Amino acid sequence: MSLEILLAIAYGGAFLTYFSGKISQGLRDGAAVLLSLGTVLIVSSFYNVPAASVLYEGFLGLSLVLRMNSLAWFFAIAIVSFNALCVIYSLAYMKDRNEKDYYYFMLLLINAAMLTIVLSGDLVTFFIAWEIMSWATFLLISYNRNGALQAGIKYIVLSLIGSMCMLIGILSVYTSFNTLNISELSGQLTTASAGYKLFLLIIFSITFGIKNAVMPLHTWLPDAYTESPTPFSAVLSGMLTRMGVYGFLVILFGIVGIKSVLTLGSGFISYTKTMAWLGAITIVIPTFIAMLQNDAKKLLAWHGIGQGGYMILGIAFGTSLGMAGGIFHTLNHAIYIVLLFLSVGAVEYSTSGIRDLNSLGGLFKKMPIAFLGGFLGISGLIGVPLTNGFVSKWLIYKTLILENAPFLAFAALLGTWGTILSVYKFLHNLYLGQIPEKHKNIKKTPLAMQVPIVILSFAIILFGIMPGLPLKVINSINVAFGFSPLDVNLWGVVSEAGTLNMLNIFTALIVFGAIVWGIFRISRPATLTDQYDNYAAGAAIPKDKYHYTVEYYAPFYRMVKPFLKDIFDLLYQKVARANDFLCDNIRKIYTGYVGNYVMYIVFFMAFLIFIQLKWSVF
Amino acid sequence: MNEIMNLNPVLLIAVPIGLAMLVPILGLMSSKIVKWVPVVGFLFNSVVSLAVLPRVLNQPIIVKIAGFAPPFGINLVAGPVGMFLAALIAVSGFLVAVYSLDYIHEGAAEKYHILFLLLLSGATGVVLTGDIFNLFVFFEILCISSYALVAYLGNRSGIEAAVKYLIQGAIGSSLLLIGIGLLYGQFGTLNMADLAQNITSFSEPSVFVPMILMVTGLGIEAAIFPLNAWLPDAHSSAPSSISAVLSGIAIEVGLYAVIRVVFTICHVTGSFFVFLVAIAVVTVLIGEMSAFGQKNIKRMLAYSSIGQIGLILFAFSLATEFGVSGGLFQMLSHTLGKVLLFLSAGYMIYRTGSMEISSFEGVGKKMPWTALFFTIGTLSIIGLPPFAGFSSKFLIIKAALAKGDLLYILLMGIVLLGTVIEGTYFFRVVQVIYFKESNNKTEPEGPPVSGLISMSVFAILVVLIGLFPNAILKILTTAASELLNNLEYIRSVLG
Amino acid sequence: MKKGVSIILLLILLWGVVAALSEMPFGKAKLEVAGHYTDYGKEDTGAANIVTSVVLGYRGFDTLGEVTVLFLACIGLAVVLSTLKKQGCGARQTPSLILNTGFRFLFPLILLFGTYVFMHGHLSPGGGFQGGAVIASGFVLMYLSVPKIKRLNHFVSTLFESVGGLIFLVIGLIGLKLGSQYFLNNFLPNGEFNTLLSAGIIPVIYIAIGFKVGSELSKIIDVLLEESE
Amino acid sequence: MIIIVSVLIIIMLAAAVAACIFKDLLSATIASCMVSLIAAVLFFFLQAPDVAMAEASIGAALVTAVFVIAIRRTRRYEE
Repeated sequence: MSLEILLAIAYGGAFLTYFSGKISQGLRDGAAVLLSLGTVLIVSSFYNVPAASVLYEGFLGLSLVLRMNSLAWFFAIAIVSFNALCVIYSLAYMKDRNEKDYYYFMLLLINAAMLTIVLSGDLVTFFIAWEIMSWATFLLISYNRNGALQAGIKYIVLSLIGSMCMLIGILSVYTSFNTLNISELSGQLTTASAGYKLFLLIIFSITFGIKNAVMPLHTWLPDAYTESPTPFSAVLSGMLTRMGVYGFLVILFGIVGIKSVLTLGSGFISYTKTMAWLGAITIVIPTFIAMLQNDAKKLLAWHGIGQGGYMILGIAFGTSLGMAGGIFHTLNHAIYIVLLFLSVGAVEYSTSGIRDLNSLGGLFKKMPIAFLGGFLGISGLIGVPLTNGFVSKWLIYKTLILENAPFLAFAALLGTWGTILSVYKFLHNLYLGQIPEKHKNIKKTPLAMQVPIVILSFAIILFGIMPGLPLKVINSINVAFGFSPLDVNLWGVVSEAGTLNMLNIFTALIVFGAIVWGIFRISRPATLTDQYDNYAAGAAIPKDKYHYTVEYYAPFYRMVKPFLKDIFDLLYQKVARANDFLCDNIRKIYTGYVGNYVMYIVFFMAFLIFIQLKWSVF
Repeated sequence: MNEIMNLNPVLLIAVPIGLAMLVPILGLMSSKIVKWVPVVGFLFNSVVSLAVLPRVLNQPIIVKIAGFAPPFGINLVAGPVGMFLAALIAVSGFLVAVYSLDYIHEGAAEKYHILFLLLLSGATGVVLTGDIFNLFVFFEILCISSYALVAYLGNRSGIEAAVKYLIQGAIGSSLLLIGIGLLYGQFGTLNMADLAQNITSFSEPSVFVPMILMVTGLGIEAAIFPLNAWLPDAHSSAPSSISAVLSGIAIEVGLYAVIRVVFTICHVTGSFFVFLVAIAVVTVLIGEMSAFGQKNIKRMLAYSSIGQIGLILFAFSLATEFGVSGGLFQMLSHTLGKVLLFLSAGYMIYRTGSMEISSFEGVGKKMPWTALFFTIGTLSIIGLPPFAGFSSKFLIIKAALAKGDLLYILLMGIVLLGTVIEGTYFFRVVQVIYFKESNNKTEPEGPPVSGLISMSVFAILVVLIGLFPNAILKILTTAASELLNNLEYIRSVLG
Repeated sequence: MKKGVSIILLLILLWGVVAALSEMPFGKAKLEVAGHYTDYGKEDTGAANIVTSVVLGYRGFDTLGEVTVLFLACIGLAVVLSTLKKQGCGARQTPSLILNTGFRFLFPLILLFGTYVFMHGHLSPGGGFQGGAVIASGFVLMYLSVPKIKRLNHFVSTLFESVGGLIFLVIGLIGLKLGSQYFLNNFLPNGEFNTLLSAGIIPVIYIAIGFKVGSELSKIIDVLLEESE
Repeated sequence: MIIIVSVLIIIMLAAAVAACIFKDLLSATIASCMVSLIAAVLFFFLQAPDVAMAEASIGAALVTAVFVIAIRRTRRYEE
């Protein structure tokens, strides 16, 4: 099985799905599921099988190359797996929507484009796939109409800025080194001057920073995540946004080489320091902004930004431990954020589109599977031991400690505290507490939604207890980038900063859990009281207002809200308005009066003739 | 096949003119066949030009009219540039003619077809001729027919736009004529190669002043920044098929003429190119920013053409082989993309009865194909892969970076900013088309078959060229060396 | 203010043109091409009138373009005027008797003169354009002096117009096929110099152009007047 | 000879200026007709009879006629 065939199936599958939808709905659904599962199988067959092939000889004088290595495989398998889960999930979620052919087509097209990005062996292929991904994503974000339109425009504008930067970067590399093949470039860039490397890094960082929503460039993300159809929000948050991390890995480690990156600048002016601090800011601020959100998806979206910061923090130091942490966190983040989006989607589906945290609650009994997903998801997000998030965060913390960066470590810790607060609100307001009257008879969660949630929940536990499974692959990535390999076993990592053995923790926790359980058994069992069974001085209680999921953390809000404005978003809005104003006024040079136009013409000539005759400038 | 390959390129001009003159007689006999005349004419042109094109890549064909040797008689130079543009004109002309079969159904249709034929034969003449006065004559044919076509719909705005266009165009033509006259007085010859041979330095006032007059005169048609005020009005008031041709072909032919004067005749070097680059960047910004707030789809597309022309001029003004071939590629992709946009917008306007973008809500559902074609055109114009626009933008940026000068990199950054603005407003239209529901629940009604055929061919071309740019690139590299190397040009014409 | 700026700009332009003209070799025999025309024009084209030898011989292709421009102008005018709403205008005065009588006497002479001019384009000053214009001015006179406007026969004028242009082109294309593969090549014998039947295809083309230009220019006047009825 | 030409040129210039100044468009047209006519004569003096003929018939006759018809359809006086 060659890489071309894989891509042909991925792209062809998208078109096939679209056209089979014109024939019958069932055929389309079947095709979508089978094709995405097929790609999972094919990609998994590439495990430890490096491959390379030339996709297109001589596109504008370049060869478009594909290659499969451990890094590509790691990202590829994640992409296709999450995609397959989301497709399965969509079967139920999108059932009552219109234009499903279009939806599946775009979903599979984006999947194919992401696959091409990670498989691309040269920067042109990378760019082409990147662009296809960008516009296809735009077309799918806008799918929900109304508010989604604004979100789509925001996304595509930032995306275009990013891709223009990348285009400049790529072509400047091309003009300097006359090749765009990533493996060929890696050797050559060491000779380049520091200024040039910095230029390249900055220009690529803008691109990937936009995609990965690093703090000042994050503004597209909350809207885009919130307004997309939920399964697509999952794809968007899971791997699509993390293409930015992939890009960082390729440019930092694959092309420029970490040794040269570390030498760029010193102190706070150094590239890696700046990046790490941006990562830290990205962790802290969005996490606290997330706490203020009342829209379940928006809350998750802000966490999506915040978690991206951990990945940046991990890879910024360029140590093998940090790399492992960053990459592993990318995967872990994808697992739990997808899971969370899917469980929110299940709630949304059951309550016909409500995801306002103030008007939900107590869905635990009605939707146990969704609750399971939500619970394990937030556990992973916080980084509770025995969930996958713990391991990667541990690696990142260790890196920070080893690198002697206490402030960054504190920032990361602060982020975790904020996460705990905000995701508890999330879990509580959705599933715990009492169920509002109007949600008493909600739709059951369909099987197609339950399956992905269960699989992902399982994965969280699996990677939490046996982190060695993915870490082995990540280790081989590390080796490929020229780092010293970590000492990885199935249960954890042995490193100079201490040993992580999940088996021990597992055992300890089991024992601890048993004790807690025993104490609970002995104590008096809790009794359930009806929501309205309380004393209200004889007054009738307004049923929807008097609900304790409303205004969660209200005092805390009042305290922090003034400090947590999204100033960057406001700034961008200002820029956009200024641009509108400028554009409207620029147009006024076309006055509509022909005398002025003639004047322009005469002026043009007179200007040129004058400066030439007077000063002979040309 | 061999027969066709050996046909004389003069037929590309003579046959459409002849057909145009035949139209009134045919019109006396039957009004039905008249609309097929442009189709036949440009089908012939497409076949001939595409067949001759490979032949001229090695050696340009010098056509001596009436058998007089170049400096004395008029000659056509069917070199790579000329034939490439002639083929582009012929193919787009053919497809637009097919589109017009059903689209033009009101007004003086017979005259429309005559003017359409003459417009494009004038354009073909401009790109093929090797004589500066002959260029002027064909330029006049091009301009006059476009004045008339802008007024074709006969509404008030159309007439007004046509009059404005006429005034500025007439000024341009007279400037061009004065410039030609000054050069003729100076060097006693009208042949471009001969002029190029005689002109040693463009910075002498005796060459510079005529050059500026000519560049301004031609620049008005080419819509370079301070000279392009006629364009938005004219392009938005014409029938859509004509807007397509004006935006996609006429201004590019004007730009070709500017480039011919600058590169081949005057052999400009050095700092004048910096001036041109600056003008190009301003053109891009002004065009894109003016398009940004437009509510009227055709005005928006027209302003976007200004931006694109700026980009093409930018590429040419780099004056390197990469830049020029990138510019020619951008001409190709702009023609295909912009014509496709205008044609699809034409039927959207026709069916919704309004040029306001907001009235296109729900078009994506009612006219799926037209909307799809519009989207493909949009993506190509913005320069996103895998469409034709990407390859050209890629080449242009590459050329600018290959200059290795910080100035060019910065200017190119500004140009790319223009691209971002362009992307924004185009994507907004796409959203309106696809993602807004209309209140108006009329029955879906797509364009007729002729329109669909021509639009789909354009769309296919956009995608194919985007996927396989190399075939084109080979032609363009030869063409670029023809434009840059005027000694070679002089040698091949004067022998 | 605006006027001042305009004057300054125009003065700069004037400066430029003067600077360009100052190096112009007035009165010197530097014009290589023109010298060639006067020296070899007779042999090359067989026309006694050198202007004609340039207009239809050396630069015949331009002439084709110019004929097309005229054709275009006529069509364009018709397009613009046909779309405009008809509007009334001042009453027409009846032409005086003198004008009318003068017209009757002059009209055939003008036509005859016009015909002479384009028939002898290759021998004496004038040619198709001038002849056609003269003919058209005869028609202008007709419109001015006939009490009730007689309309131009649409069929005939269209026929003249198209056939005139087509003859020019077809002759050009025949030249491409016969002889040495040149468009507009003179494939007819040059004949005896300075006689009516000489200079090969030139008189034929000039006759075609004469008819074409005459009918076109008359038509322009006709179209303009028609709309103002 | 030179005197005749000079006088003609002066008249021609005067006519051209008058054509610009006149508010009555009909008079302006006649003045521009005069410019063409004198130009035709001057062309003839400059030994360009072909051009003179064209200038006389087109510039003096036809263009004037077109202008007059156009004025008849619009207003006679410039504002």
